[in-house]
Amino acid sequence: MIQATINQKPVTVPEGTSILQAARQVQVKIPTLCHHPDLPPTAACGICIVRIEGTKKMLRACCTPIENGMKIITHDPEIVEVRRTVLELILSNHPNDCLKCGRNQSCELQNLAADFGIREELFTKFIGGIPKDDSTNAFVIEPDKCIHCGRCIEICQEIQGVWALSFLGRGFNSRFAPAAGQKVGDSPCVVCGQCASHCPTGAIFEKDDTLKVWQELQNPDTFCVVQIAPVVRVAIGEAFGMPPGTNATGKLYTVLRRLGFNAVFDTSFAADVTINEEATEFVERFVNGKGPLPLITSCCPSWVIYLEKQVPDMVDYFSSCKSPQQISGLLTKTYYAEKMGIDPSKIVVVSIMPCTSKKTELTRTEEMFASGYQDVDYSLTTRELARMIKQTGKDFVNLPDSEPDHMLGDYTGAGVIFGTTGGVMEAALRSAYSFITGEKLGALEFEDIRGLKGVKELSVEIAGRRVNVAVAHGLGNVMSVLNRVREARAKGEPSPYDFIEVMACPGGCAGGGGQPYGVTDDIRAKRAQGLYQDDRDKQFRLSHENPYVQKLYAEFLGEPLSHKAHELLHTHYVKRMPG
Amino acid sequence: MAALTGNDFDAIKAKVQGGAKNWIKVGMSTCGIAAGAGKTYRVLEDELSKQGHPVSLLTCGCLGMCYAEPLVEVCIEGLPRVVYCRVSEECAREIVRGHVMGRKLLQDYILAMHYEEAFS
Amino acid sequence: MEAVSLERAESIVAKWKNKKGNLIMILHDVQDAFGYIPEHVARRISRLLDIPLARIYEVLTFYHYFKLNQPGKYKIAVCMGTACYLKGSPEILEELKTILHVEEGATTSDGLFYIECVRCLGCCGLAPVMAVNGTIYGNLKKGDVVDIISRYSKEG
Amino acid sequence: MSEKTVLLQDTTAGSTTGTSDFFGVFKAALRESDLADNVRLVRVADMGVYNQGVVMTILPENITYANVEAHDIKRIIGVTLKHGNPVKDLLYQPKFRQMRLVLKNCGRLDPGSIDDYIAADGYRALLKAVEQKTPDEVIAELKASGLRGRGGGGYSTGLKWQFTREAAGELKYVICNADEGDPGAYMDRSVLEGNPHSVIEGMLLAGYAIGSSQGFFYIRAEYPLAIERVQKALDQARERGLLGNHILGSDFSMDIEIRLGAGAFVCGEETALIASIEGKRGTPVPRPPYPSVRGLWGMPTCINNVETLANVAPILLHGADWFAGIGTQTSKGTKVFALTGKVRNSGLVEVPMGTTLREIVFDIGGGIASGRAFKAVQTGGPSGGVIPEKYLDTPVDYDNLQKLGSIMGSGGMIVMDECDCMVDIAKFYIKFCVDESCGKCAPCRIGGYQILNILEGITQGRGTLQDLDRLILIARAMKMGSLCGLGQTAANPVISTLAYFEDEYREHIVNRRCPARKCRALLEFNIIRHLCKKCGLCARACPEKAITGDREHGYSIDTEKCIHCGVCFDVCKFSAVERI
Repeated sequence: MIQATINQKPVTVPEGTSILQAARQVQVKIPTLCHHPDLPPTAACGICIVRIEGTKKMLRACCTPIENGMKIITHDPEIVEVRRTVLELILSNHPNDCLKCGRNQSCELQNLAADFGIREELFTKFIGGIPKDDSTNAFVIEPDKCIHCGRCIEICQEIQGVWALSFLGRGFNSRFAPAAGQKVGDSPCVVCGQCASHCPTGAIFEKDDTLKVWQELQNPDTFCVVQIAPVVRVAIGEAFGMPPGTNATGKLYTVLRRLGFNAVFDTSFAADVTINEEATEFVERFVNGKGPLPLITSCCPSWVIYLEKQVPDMVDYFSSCKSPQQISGLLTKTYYAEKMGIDPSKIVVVSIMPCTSKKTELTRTEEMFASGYQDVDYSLTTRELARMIKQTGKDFVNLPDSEPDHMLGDYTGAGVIFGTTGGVMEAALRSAYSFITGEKLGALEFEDIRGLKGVKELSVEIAGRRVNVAVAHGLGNVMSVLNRVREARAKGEPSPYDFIEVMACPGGCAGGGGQPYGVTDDIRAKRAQGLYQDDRDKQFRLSHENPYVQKLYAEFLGEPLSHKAHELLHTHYVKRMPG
Repeated sequence: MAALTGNDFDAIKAKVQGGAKNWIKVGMSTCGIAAGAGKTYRVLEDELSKQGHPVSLLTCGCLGMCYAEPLVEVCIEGLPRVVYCRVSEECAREIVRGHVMGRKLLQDYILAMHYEEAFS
Repeated sequence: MEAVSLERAESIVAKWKNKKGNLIMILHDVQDAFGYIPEHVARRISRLLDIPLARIYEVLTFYHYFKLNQPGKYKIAVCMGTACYLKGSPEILEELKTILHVEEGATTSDGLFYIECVRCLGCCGLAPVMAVNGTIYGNLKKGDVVDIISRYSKEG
Repeated sequence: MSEKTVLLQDTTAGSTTGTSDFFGVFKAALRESDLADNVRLVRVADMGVYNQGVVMTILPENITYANVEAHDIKRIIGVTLKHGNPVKDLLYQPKFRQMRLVLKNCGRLDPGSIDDYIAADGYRALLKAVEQKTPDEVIAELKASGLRGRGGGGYSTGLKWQFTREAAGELKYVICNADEGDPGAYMDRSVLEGNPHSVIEGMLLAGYAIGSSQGFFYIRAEYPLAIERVQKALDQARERGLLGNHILGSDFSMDIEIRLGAGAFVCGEETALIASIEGKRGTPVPRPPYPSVRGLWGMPTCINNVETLANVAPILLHGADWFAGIGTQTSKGTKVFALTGKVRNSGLVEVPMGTTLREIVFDIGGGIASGRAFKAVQTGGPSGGVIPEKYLDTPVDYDNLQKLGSIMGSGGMIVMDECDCMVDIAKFYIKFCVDESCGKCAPCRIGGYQILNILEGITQGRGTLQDLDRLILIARAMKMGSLCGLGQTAANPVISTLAYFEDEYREHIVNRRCPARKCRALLEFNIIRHLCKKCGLCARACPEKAITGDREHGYSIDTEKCIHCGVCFDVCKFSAVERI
């Protein structure tokens, strides 16, 4: 343990603790700008400076480990002046269009400017005039708003291992952009949106589709249907001051109805359908040898892009089953439309997703139009929905609960844990066990594949055979798993894993790129806990036990992997040559 | 080549020190070359072969007196060792003809620094 | 053309492949071979070394020595070291720009001359200096520039 | 009697012309004394003595006389040339001598010959170390010598080695930092080109001391000749078993390879240099951990500058006491400076620590070349500061320079005269730092750019007095808030010029005048009637047609139209255009 003093008050912290962290012990929150708890300190901004008592030299609190006997001063008039000057310098290189910025009121730079009472411009304004990049349909990059904190690059390169964004050039003219003059849409980008959710300012910001959705809602000729993804229910409350992990499912149904949606569905229902298909697919491959192992989950569209672009030799392992978002949209425009006698061409499906890449999934292949129409018309992030709610002035926290519309709205505990890392695997194993053994698992919860460890492994016995599974989240953790498979393949050995779940974002959808800002591991864990609680509270906790799913198969699809199911619920993947 | 051991050092020293008694060294570092030392070297080479005098023409690094490049150090038995500065083409020829052959020091080209090392 | 350059790039990479700290050395060799780092070569290096293209461009654009475009036949480097600056290299640069009608960091329309400013060629004793394809001209005066340039333009 | 040589120069005139008379007189006197055939009388180009009238050195006695008058010739002939005795009252005691440790063999050895180096006692220190000393003893010797890093930091080399030795790591690396980026400094280039083996020996000794088996030379790509010579030296050393396994028959094995820089000043910073070798952008990362603990590829790494390493072998050969006997209390040994700018003799000088700036600039450098007034000397390059005349008698060492607001730096020493504008100088250095800032951290990236903009304004006549406050504010933020040394010191040239030459800034701002007549936008041009030969050259050269008149009536400048480009001043052959 390290003993030191901060502002003359003693602190005792474990070795390696930064001054920034240690200062919390004495109730000091040193101002920061580039620092993000998810990332190693980049030490880029120079706001968090502190000094050692009695010396001239200043240190950055974010990246300096506190040492035994150190006497730290976190503020004196000179420190505050330097912080303010650095802030004013940063502001001199940042546009003033806060009012129409996507991050207005959620901007970390704006907050600092407010705290420091910046009232006038001390320095000449220099704005680069670098054009926007809106080459993906998920987010827009506005390089002029970049403050060079490096978070987006850190997350894109080190955490996600994607290397779409890079720091180019140097000095005052350095900028973040993809390599070789590419637009981000042509780069290795997987549109996971982690860059946007880690950006402290409005330099990377999801494309806002709320205006289009408002227009659809006021069009008397359309029948607007909404589906909410599992994890949205435990995160949206944060936008209204509720603690992370609070389950707001009932309020969401209510508010969506009050926004004007004609039917409110739950993507968790479609997740149950996905599990029926995917677990059956697994059984086919594992028991009957129809298809290669490992089976790899494919419900995360960023993960799909990543595998197609970066690891094309592995594409055949993918589950061909579509993601819940697409299944929900498809069933709305086929099954539901048929049953309700609604002209599917009039139906507009809007999904509320924790994710930016779901926007790109809408048109991923021609199979996303299997209903004869675009199966899902708009995909909004949790953040966009929160803004829509605020536009209506609805008192979200105090709304009454309500039920979803049936047929495509009722879900099981297995469906809802899709929203966190390990959830898909857990749900699939629950059903696969039943499919293989004809029995129901005694203990439904697989602790080994829960939690935030980057790669989680589990070996379970089903009908006398060991099933080895791996769960990875955060794309940067994937390659180690895939390499083990590759090595075994090269040696002609059986795959070390039979089933692999991958979610692109750290924490899975709980930490999705479209979720409320300010995510930390603590918040990811709380959102996951909210989902696990929902699971425990459910009457049905296995996807194939969902009565509405059973009804769907009985009335419409036949059985999992039936011809019709294949036609409607499955897709294919492309081996793209890496750039 | 066999690896050196401590015993070889003295032999090498003796061999080098017992080497040529008459030599000309041209400073051939970036600064010297920039000031024309390459040309100077070629002229010296050419003139020496014309005159047929057995003088070793050597190269060395920079003496540090960049303002006076190209620098040429001349050692001819019986004459003081001198450093000529700003050795132009003509001066180089004159070094061979006048100094080496004629055994006369050139007027107005000698650089005489008052530290011994440069001349030792 | 591309196939030839890729072949050459592959042999450069092969030479360095198993050495540590090879990326910048490979880029140097590529630039020595082609005069700049062509994009298709950068992509090939990325694949051969199994490092992201983004990493290569991060490096390429950070280090001023590397060029992304083919420079002119004659690379004129004007020294902007302190000694040269004090002794008038800004005027030498201005004169070059006037004579050649080209900005620094750019190549003349005939593809002959490329002007750049460099940090200290290491010949401060001869300040101000400039180098044309490595040949150094020292103790320059504004009037010397025309002569030097015309020597090269005659050769074409 | 034996032959004698008399070297002769009139050091006051600074040219050979003044000596011709004296030469004639002397020659005649020799003939009179019948010595014409025995005494070689030679006019020299440069004696390295300045403003001492006629100076002569008599060889082989190596007696030097200064301020020799015609009437002294008789005595010199009688006492010295005939009998080899000195004429005491004429003797010249050099005020100051260079002392060459690092440069000792530069310009003497053939850098392409390892035998030359060995003959000059090269690799003997290595031999002594591997045969007679433990690594700890080598480190102890270095620590006792008081050698401090010559790259600018001034950190104890021995301690650095000790920390690297003590750090845990299966591999350790030695890096020679030869990325000499300071514009106007080229000591390292000269050593690498002139005596590469001395640096290699230093690296091997470092490797032996810290327990490393792999070294890297990190050399600027802009130094092709240095690269070539180092490569050749490495090849020779490898061939002779001085690199590789069992060096000199011992258990010590080490190899060294070259890695090139690529045009980034910031890579002189240790962590940026490491990133660069690893194939990344050369952006500094926070320290600690220091490279001695976690450096190249995460391993303990010892990074020393070229000049530092060149000092190592002599220390081990001659002992710590010998080295510690040179220099001042806190700064031991010698320092090589690249003395350039407006000085008469620009070049490399090596002097013991503690030599005064005046001795370096005037006694060795010969003072200002043009005969103009000295204004300031700049040390430490872009991280340093200017030192005005009143501090010229300060003995140079790490601490004294810091007290004056400059730094030792790597050894650039630039002399400025009255024609150099201090605002312009500050602008030059800050421009350098703006170009070279890696762009990672905000105070340096934006602060430098803002300072440049403000200085640009001042030199263009758009400055305000508030700008001075802004400069101070930004400079402080950069110093305190930047991550690495480059940013922390980038504003030093601004701070020091403001400290010593604030009047000059104010003159630019308040009176829109540049006292050094450097800032063209602030100059007014005028044609002096009585000097004008009415040739019309200026009028033809003026790009704005601001000069009117004809060959009969003469010419005048329309100040409204004038854009202050100064072409008229440049082209006038009769100095008839004045700058006000």
